Amino acid sequence: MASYTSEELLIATIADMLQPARHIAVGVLSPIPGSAALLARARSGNTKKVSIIGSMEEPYRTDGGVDLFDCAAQGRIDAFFLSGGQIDGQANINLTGIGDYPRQDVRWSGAFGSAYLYFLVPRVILFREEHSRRVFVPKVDFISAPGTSAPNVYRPGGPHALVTGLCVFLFERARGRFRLASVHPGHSVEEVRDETGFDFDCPDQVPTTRTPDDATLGLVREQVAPAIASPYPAFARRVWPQAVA
Amino acid sequence: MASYTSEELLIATIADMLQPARHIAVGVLSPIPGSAALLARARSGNTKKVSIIGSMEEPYRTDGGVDLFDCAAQGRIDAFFLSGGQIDGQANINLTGIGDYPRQDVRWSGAFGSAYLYFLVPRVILFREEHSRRVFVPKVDFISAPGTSAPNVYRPGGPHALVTGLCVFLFERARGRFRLASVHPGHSVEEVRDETGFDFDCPDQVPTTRTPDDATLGLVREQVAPAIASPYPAFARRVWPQAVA
Amino acid sequence: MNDSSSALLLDSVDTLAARIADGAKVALFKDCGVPMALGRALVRRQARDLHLVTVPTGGMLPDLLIGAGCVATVETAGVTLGEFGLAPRFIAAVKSGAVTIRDATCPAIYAGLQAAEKGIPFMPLRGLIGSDVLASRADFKVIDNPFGDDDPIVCLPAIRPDCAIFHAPCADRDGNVYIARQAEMKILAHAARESFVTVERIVDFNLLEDDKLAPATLNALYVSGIAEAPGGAAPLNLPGHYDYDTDAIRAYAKAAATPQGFRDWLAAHVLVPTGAAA
Amino acid sequence: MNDSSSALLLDSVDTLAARIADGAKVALFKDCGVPMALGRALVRRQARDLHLVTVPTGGMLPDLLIGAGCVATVETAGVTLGEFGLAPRFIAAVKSGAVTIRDATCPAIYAGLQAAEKGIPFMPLRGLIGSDVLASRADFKVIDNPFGDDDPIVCLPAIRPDCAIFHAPCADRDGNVYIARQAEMKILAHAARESFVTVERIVDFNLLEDDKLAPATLNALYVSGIAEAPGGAAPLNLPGHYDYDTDAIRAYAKAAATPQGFRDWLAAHVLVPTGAAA
Repeated sequence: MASYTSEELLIATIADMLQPARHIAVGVLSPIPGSAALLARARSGNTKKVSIIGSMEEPYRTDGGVDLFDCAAQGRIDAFFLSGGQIDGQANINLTGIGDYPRQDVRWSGAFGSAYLYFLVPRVILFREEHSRRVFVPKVDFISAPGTSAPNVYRPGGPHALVTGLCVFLFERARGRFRLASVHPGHSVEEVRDETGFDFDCPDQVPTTRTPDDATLGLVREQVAPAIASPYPAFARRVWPQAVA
Repeated sequence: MASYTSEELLIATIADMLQPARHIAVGVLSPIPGSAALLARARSGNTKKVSIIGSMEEPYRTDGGVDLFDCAAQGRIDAFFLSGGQIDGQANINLTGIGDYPRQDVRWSGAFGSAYLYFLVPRVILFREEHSRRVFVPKVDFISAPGTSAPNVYRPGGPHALVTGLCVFLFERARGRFRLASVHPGHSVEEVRDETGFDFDCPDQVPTTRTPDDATLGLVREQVAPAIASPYPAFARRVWPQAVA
Repeated sequence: MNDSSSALLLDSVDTLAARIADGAKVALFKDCGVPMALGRALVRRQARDLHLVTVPTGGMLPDLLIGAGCVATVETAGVTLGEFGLAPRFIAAVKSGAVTIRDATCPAIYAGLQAAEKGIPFMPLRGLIGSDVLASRADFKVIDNPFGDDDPIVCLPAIRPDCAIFHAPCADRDGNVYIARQAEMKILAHAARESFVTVERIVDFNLLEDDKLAPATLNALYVSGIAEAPGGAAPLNLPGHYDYDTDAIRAYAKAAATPQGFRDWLAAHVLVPTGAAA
Repeated sequence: MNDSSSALLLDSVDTLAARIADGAKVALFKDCGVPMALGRALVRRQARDLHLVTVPTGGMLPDLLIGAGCVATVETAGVTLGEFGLAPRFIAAVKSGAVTIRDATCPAIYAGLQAAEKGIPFMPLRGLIGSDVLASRADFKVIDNPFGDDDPIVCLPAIRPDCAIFHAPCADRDGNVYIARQAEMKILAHAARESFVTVERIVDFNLLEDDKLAPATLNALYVSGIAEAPGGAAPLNLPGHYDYDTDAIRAYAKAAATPQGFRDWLAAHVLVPTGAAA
């Protein structure tokens, strides 16, 4: 089996989760989710549609923000990605800041589309490469977008999984909790516990995250790398120096 | 003074009412109001904007219905025209039909934009050439759009005047009644009373409608006639056989 | 370009018409781009119980579908043949009760579709209060503006058609449709679950890759089926392609004035193989 | 073409900036067409107390205006320099309380503007319930969906800016503005009382008479002033004209990290006559 990079493992892991999606949207500053979406598209014989916010390239360009948000509310976007400066065990995400609002000790950019898309896109995959107690906290300081809602709140969408540099959690909506689904090769359940500030469910046996096979690596390097280089040139050059001119 | 046709009298009369308007919109099947709008525009040195629904010609073309209705609600349309199969003394208009709704004895096309634009455009001019008790009734059978509203109803717009083949009524919003403002040359207050089914206010002395002067007739025949021939070719050919090729 | 998208290109207008189920709520665009050929195909396949939504008004197409017995309900701000007079089959059907009429006002139809486009359950709209249009619509609600003080405002429920149908100048092989100046076709297509489109021709380049055409192009994401139908809006007009055939429309208006005249017109102009139709 | 419209064409970006009053609510477009030259002119004229509405997010332009002391309030779904990092002057001003922050989410900004565009007092929007974004906004209200059964939904008040500002590829002498693929500029222009626009160039034909350009053209009806400003979006991009000047943006990000660095950057790049600016 060919060797792979940590980025390629994450791309392949996320792409597996996108298999049922017909239309995948990708937000800004998301090279690994974007690559995963392109891998899922390549695997589908290019029948999936991928919209990359900010891309100027067909077929990834969107008609603009209004169209994208409307499209999500129409039920025409099946998968999306979110991240957070903080993420807690109820899958609440914080993109706004730390400390007493509004004059917070740490201020980030803001909620962007999260407080909307998290409710409407059926399969939202949380992705944060840094796996630390700084990020994965017992309770976020500011809920930019909540992980769960009361039963009477209109919410066809929500969190499906949390993918990190160490592991994969699946989110169980009925229980409102994460369950450790796999740990990446070279890492351990203990390491995940040490670096995670929130409580999560953990089976007795936690499998190792499936590593990318040769076919997957071929698609990634031959088709995904050149395509993701358009919105993310620096990322593509760093990860695939040979594949990207 | 040059002779004029009845259409030219109506066009000039309506154009006088459009003097304060910066943007005038004209609906479908409205050749005389459309001509009046173009006359008002010509008099302004073409600084007024005129939007003619259905026109394919710049500068009269609209961006489509949504844009036009939004534009009215933004307060960017100052004058518009409505008509009615029936119109009553409270300026209620009926574009829908006569008899018990919905299976009416007489059915017309429908309310079109009246139930909205009548509320939002500050100066709505009602125009109906046929002046008869069939049209001007005590109470319309179906209120497609009401002439007046309760004080708490958001209504920056409403009826300004009713122009007919016999006369001009001005609408007094505070009283919710029409007042006879002028009678066209060759007609009398008695004739207006005989042909009007609703009660209206009438001063002791009713002036004769001002007839178009030479400058006005010149503008109408040289500038308005060729311009209105684009949306209304049959009308223009009938009224100005010389001016329109 | 991809393999699945070309599946959007169907072999005929009749194949397209077969995709529109009896009972479907069908949005009809009123402006340049009325899908007359597709309407005739719906008559040929004897579509039944359609719920027409005219966007926002209608003319010959809803009159034809109503006259041919395809329609159970018509939701409209008005149906008319314009300078050719009232719409005779529409009026006869409303008066007889053969169709259920849901009267609206133009911006209310747009607002209902825009609510569906935005995935919200309703949209507020000014106007309407005190009209019998509002009184006749139990599904329109008046609420107190939550941002006002004693300020009643109408809320309109979302209108989500099962399908939108329209005719456009061209489409590409990926299923993107050039709609030219008819920007409102996007509202229809976004609001409806599916869109079925006829076009003058199929082009061999991707419309979205052309910087001048892209802003007026509907993404294939919203399109469920396309058929090439040259002259597909005739006898109505398509700017830059053909003008109104006023003789043909006048002949329709005259024929449709009576049930027998309408039946004769159908026999001569619709119930004939595709391609031979007026 | 008419006499009054040409009055829309102003002689410089600084003349245009003089039309934007202190205290104005100003909508800033985030995508291709950020009016950087006009922003620099606002700094030069020492604009004060602006209420910025980023549509829906923002980057270098609001950061610059905030850093230069032009801003009292910023209503935004997020301000960031993207791959160049967080927006340093925005963050410093929020943390110090020098500006009032009104956090939103992207579609809430669009919905507020669309409510103003449609002349309705509010627009419903899904999502937001249970977020601290909602909790922080006393002006957002949750009502019971009048068409639902125990279905809470957020209603957002209309956002009506005093003016919208943006940069576009070209305008004609009648004041029509070609906005290319940036269809959302129309929402800004419709929602705002006035629109002030900079363009790469003035063209000598009427844009609305060109069938290919017209669908992507904003009608002069919505435009209050235009100034020619070649490179007016630089160092940001304008597709088909110029790409991002990444060195210049990186230099800004680095300089703006400290108050002194920002002041030096202003002195070098903004407080110089028009034309010499970076």
